[in-house]
Amino acid sequence: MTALQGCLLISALLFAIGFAGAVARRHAILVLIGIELMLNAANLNLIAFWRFGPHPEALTGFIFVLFSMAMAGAEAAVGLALIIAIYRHKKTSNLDEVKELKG
Amino acid sequence: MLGEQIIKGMAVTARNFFGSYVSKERLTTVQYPEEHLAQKENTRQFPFLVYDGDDWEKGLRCVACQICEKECPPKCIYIVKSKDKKPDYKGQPQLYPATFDIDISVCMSCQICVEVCPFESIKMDTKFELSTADRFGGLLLTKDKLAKPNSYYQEMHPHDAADSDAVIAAEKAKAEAKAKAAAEAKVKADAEAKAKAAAAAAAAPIAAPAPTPPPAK
Amino acid sequence: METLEQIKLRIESALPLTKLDILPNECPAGERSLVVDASRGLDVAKFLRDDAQLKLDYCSNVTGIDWPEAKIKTKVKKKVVVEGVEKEVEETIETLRSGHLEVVYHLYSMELKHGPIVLRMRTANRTDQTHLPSLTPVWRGAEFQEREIYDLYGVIFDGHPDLRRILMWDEFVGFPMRRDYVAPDDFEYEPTPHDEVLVEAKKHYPVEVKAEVKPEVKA
Amino acid sequence: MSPFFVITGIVTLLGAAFAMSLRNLVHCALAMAVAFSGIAALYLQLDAQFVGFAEILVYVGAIAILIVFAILLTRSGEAPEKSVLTSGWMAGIAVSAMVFTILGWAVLNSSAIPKETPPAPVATVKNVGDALMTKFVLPLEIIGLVLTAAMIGAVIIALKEETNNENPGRKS
Amino acid sequence: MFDKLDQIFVTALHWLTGFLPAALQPVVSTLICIAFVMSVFPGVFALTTVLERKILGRIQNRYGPNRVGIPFTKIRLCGFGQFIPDGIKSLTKEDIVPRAADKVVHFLAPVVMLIPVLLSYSVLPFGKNMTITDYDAGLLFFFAVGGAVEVSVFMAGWSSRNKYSLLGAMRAIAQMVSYEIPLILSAVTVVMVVGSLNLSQIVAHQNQYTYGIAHWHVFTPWGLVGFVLFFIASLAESNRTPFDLPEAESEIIAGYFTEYSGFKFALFFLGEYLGMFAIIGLGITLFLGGWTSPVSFLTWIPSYVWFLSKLMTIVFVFIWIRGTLPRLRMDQLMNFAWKFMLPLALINILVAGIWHYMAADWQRWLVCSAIIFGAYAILGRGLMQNQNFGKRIYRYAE
Amino acid sequence: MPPKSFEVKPKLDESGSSIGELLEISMGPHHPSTHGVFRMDVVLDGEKVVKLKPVCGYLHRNHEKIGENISYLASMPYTDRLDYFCSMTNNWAYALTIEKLAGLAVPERAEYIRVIMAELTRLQNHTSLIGFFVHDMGALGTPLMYAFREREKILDLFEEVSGARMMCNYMRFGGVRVDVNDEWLARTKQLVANYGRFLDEFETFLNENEILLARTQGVSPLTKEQAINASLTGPLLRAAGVNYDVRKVDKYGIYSRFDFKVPLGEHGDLYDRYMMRVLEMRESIKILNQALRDIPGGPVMDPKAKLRGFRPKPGEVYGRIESPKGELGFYIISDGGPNPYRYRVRPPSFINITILEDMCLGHRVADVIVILGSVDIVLGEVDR
Repeated sequence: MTALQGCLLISALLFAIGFAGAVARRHAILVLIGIELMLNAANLNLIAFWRFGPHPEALTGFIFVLFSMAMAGAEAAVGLALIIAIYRHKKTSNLDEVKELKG
Repeated sequence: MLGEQIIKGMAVTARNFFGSYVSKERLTTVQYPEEHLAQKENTRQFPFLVYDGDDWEKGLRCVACQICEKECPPKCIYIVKSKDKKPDYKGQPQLYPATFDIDISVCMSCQICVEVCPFESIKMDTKFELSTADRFGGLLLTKDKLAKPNSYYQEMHPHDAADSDAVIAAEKAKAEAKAKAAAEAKVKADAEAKAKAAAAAAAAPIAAPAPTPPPAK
Repeated sequence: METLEQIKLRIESALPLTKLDILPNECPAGERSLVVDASRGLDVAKFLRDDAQLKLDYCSNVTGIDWPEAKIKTKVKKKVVVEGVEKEVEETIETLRSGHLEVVYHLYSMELKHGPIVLRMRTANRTDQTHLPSLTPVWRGAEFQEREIYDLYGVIFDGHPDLRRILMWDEFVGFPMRRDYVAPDDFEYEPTPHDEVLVEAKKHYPVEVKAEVKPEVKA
Repeated sequence: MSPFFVITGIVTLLGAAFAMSLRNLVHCALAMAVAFSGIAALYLQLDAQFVGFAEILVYVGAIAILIVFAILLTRSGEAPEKSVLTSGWMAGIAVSAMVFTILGWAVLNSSAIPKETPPAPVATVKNVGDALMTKFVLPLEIIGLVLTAAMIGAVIIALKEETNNENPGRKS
Repeated sequence: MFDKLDQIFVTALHWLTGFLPAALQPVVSTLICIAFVMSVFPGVFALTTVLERKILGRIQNRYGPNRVGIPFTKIRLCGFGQFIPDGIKSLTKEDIVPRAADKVVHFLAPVVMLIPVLLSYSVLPFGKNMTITDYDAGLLFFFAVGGAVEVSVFMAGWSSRNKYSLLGAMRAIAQMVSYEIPLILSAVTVVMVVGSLNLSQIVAHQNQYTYGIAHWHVFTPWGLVGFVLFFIASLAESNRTPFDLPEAESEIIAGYFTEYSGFKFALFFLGEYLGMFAIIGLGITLFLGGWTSPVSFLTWIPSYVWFLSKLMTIVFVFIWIRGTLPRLRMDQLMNFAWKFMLPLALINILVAGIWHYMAADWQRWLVCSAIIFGAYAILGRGLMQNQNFGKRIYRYAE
Repeated sequence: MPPKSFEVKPKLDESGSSIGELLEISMGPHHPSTHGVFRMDVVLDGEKVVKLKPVCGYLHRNHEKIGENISYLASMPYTDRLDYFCSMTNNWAYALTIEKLAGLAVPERAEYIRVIMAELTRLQNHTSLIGFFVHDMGALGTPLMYAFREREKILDLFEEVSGARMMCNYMRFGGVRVDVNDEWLARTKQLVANYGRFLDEFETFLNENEILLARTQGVSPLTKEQAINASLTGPLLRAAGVNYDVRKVDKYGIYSRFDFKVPLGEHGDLYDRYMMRVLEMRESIKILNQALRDIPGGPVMDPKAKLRGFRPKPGEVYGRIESPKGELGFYIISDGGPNPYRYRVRPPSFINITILEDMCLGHRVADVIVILGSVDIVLGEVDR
């Protein structure tokens, strides 16, 4: 098994864990954490392919990861803000209880 | 301008920082076990009993009148009167305290006992290093621990002691004169006027700081 | 400032049906007080605060006093004709004073800088009718002091916003400032050698307490 | 593949697994921080220093804190009494297991995977900066815009509706 | 001769590792460096605890610790032995963990605090050629690991299950996150001018002399403002007065370490102080020329002496401030960070840019100083006048 | 009636659901800065106070009951322990009340000594209060230490005269216990002369410090009406702008002879309360200078007064003075016996915290401590 394959396997497992958590857990914040984990899995993929790819000097994967992190930050901020807003309104952050888009 | 006054404040603390190295006025700390503050004459800590002469048991001025026991705000004085009587400095037979205890874990050093005592027998000590490992027994001062000679009192509170000695000397002189007069009156009925004059002369305040001699007998 | 009699008259004219008494005071300072019927207390208080000549806007001190039932001996001089001669004889009359709790308000005016007017209210008895109107709505400063009186004397102030014990703990039973209050027998053991405390404490410690060092009595 | 790499990978995966399976949310968040640190360590081993540091700065320093804050603000710090799983959790896990199987199979059997490891690339800060300012300047600007928008949006969403109870002092 | 003294540690390290096979050399070298950091800085910490108490004492017109010296002798060393009994005391004290506490997290929190703090020392240049790992992105590394401290603060506050701890942790996190922004922004000016995130290069950039005076960044308008901002932000980052709200003892007992005692408390204490040294070290590196000497004729003094003396000077100023100022309130703290420091830091970045592109003569001094002074005056006045703070005049009644 | 147990109801909006997340914390009785064993049940919304209930009584020893069970004289040392910062003024208030009750006159010299002692007490109380106040704001003891350094000098003077630094037990019905000598007066003059310099330094240090301004100005403002209605007294009242100083109103003792002014605040906020103390200290120095200049010779005790077997005639009296913390009053009912029938203390600290909740509502938890500090309470007096 090459290093790239190792990275990809780790990344795949990380993605699966994140996905399982995001789907199976009730709490909104945990869903967010799951999504973050999936994003990180993707980032790991990008870095691995950048490192072991044919043109690492182009820095494409590298820069892409930076952008992806920025997006993840934005996503987390907005997502958590939403969770807090919903909590204020409904006094819960369990997704089972937050089904309607109506206040 | 923002920050100006903060800088000023920091200048003040800097002045104090350096000042503490040069000025005694600023660094007022006394390094306690090695150095002591000068003892102030009026300082009061806990009461003690004054005695005259060398033998504390004989010379104790206290007559167990129990006024201090009654007036003591926290009720820390405990007195048991004696059964028999003992002559006091005036030569009159008086009761004396069979037990005189002060619980200084209760005492609040208010000096009321001193003020109400008509016999100049209870005074305030200035000793303050009284810590003990025995919380109950060690802080209960019995008669023998309380008794201090008059010379000790004079050393501690020279001014007060002088006053108190003067009072005692005056009373003693008065009493002696009275006794003398009475004795003479028995013998010589006609020397009444003379005796009175003597008594008046003796009753004048004698400012003698020297300790009064213990009553003979 | 007006005299107490004038104030009394003005209150009686402004608030009819109000019973007021003036309590004499023999001490040199002679601060006499106004005894107000409990039912009219609040109205009188409002009057005193709002009246333009008095403006007693400042309630300095609120005190409770316990007057247990007591026989009061008063000496009265009487002229008696004894054997044809008129003689002045002192006679002691015993009256039975019914027990009550009393609340005293010392009122000042901050604006006009005069005072004090002493206002008293009495409860009907000391056991079950210990209600008095609270003057906290008139003077906020009475809030804690009335709570204290409730705590220590057991006067219940109707209309008080927050009548709880303040100095004693909530579970405490009894009113310690009443004159017939007996301190509970719960002394802690502490070998202070001469106190009755020790005697009391020993009852609560069945285990043999070590013999204290009894000072030897020196003859 | 060095043993160190394997260990880091295992730590990362364990962190992630705990983050998704612990009952107490704060523990989950802390486990997540561990997972992110592990990923940062993986980046370092893949010669991506800058990204590794950025990962710690962004994920551990910012997002983990943000999540923790959200947990405190929504009072979710205590482990819930009820079940923490959704009704369809079994299906979810099955799907994710399937995803992993397929991905793993693809990774292990792909022919596109280059067999030889190229020499370590140079990704100095200077290079990254140059790349960001030249080739990727447009995405960078857009990211900046997006971040600003997200920040403003988050603030507006989470802003407390001002109730009119702003009167210090009791009405007396 | 002086050069040799300057390089004595570097030479010693090379000499020591020279005996080993080449494969082991980097590992051993790293271990020695770790041992160096782990021994020197806790030593400085021990010294500082005594020094702080002595200085505070003198500021408050007291002696401060002045008794403990060498045991069984009369030698008192002015009380500088105080840290030994303090240390023994904290090591032997009972370690109390609240029953309701989350035991694992409660235990881990001080450890998690110490690790990033110690890590951050790995990029600081303590002297000439004395950087442990000369990362290309050293500054980024420093800020990245610094961010992890917040996690430990949260862990401590949350796991104690104490409301004061929780309040303290919330305050600490809010404060650290807010002040990290001016901290980084004020460092950005240096990065802009130097053109590198590498701390050694930043020092090297300042190691030039004109008329015998070093090119320290603090000697420029933007550098001065940057330094002041960095200084204030580092006060806040290390939770020092007047920004010691997270552990404001008069308000919330001891903040997030209310429930810590004994060794764990000592670890927190150590972590706080090491964090403070690290951030001061960074400030020195960025603005005060790192290990360089301020004037060219003093360059013979070994570089690490310069570094350490600068460090201790700033620590002294920290203590001095601690002995002087009252504490800010939470909302004022935030106002100060967001309404004063952040705008000023942004303006400072602009000024640094202007400085960089203007010709090197008196005009750029004038322009830059004017912009900064104006911004400072306006922002400062805005901060005070929005809330109507100011002097008052009182009337008297006869 | 069973006591209502203390319960904190969460703030509710119209629909009945609670607004925000409330955190109830119990500040005290072992909180580092509640100035003793005092407790506040504080409900916080974030850091904002939405409810605050003071809880006191931890130091309760039923001072009044003790006073009713011991003789008039024996209560004097107990008054020291009311407000243990200002035992001299406590003594004076009690002595004044009993003098009113028994009709005793006080010799001229004793009156001057009393004024000197009271003003020195005011100086040391206000100095240390300012120290505590800034310490509560987090100034780590520096102002406090300066304050205590100066306070010690005054306490030294007290010790020299009365024998104790804090529990002076100095005044008696109809005078003072011991006379002061000329050397003491000279040293007091010296101290008063130096005090102004100390105050100058202190004021440069703090008065306009930006952080102090930010922490105090506009915090916890009180209106005149609120202050009067809540029976606030002392600097707290004058900070709200009410011109009421018992020294001026009652002119007890010989205060009518001195030329001094009463500083008045305008906003009633923390800064005004702080400044009231500073300015009052300046006025106290003025009074002290006049008193030390004018002090006559003569006896210090009323010859009619007696120590043993003091039994005033039946009657009741309320006497009050302006203690550093506010109006300190004693209300005594005598039934002719050796012990008072009713012995009541009007403690300024206790009554001044009546509207502590109103002062704190809407402010931050950090302000609560400072507000409590500005009220200047001493638990010995609050709980009695």
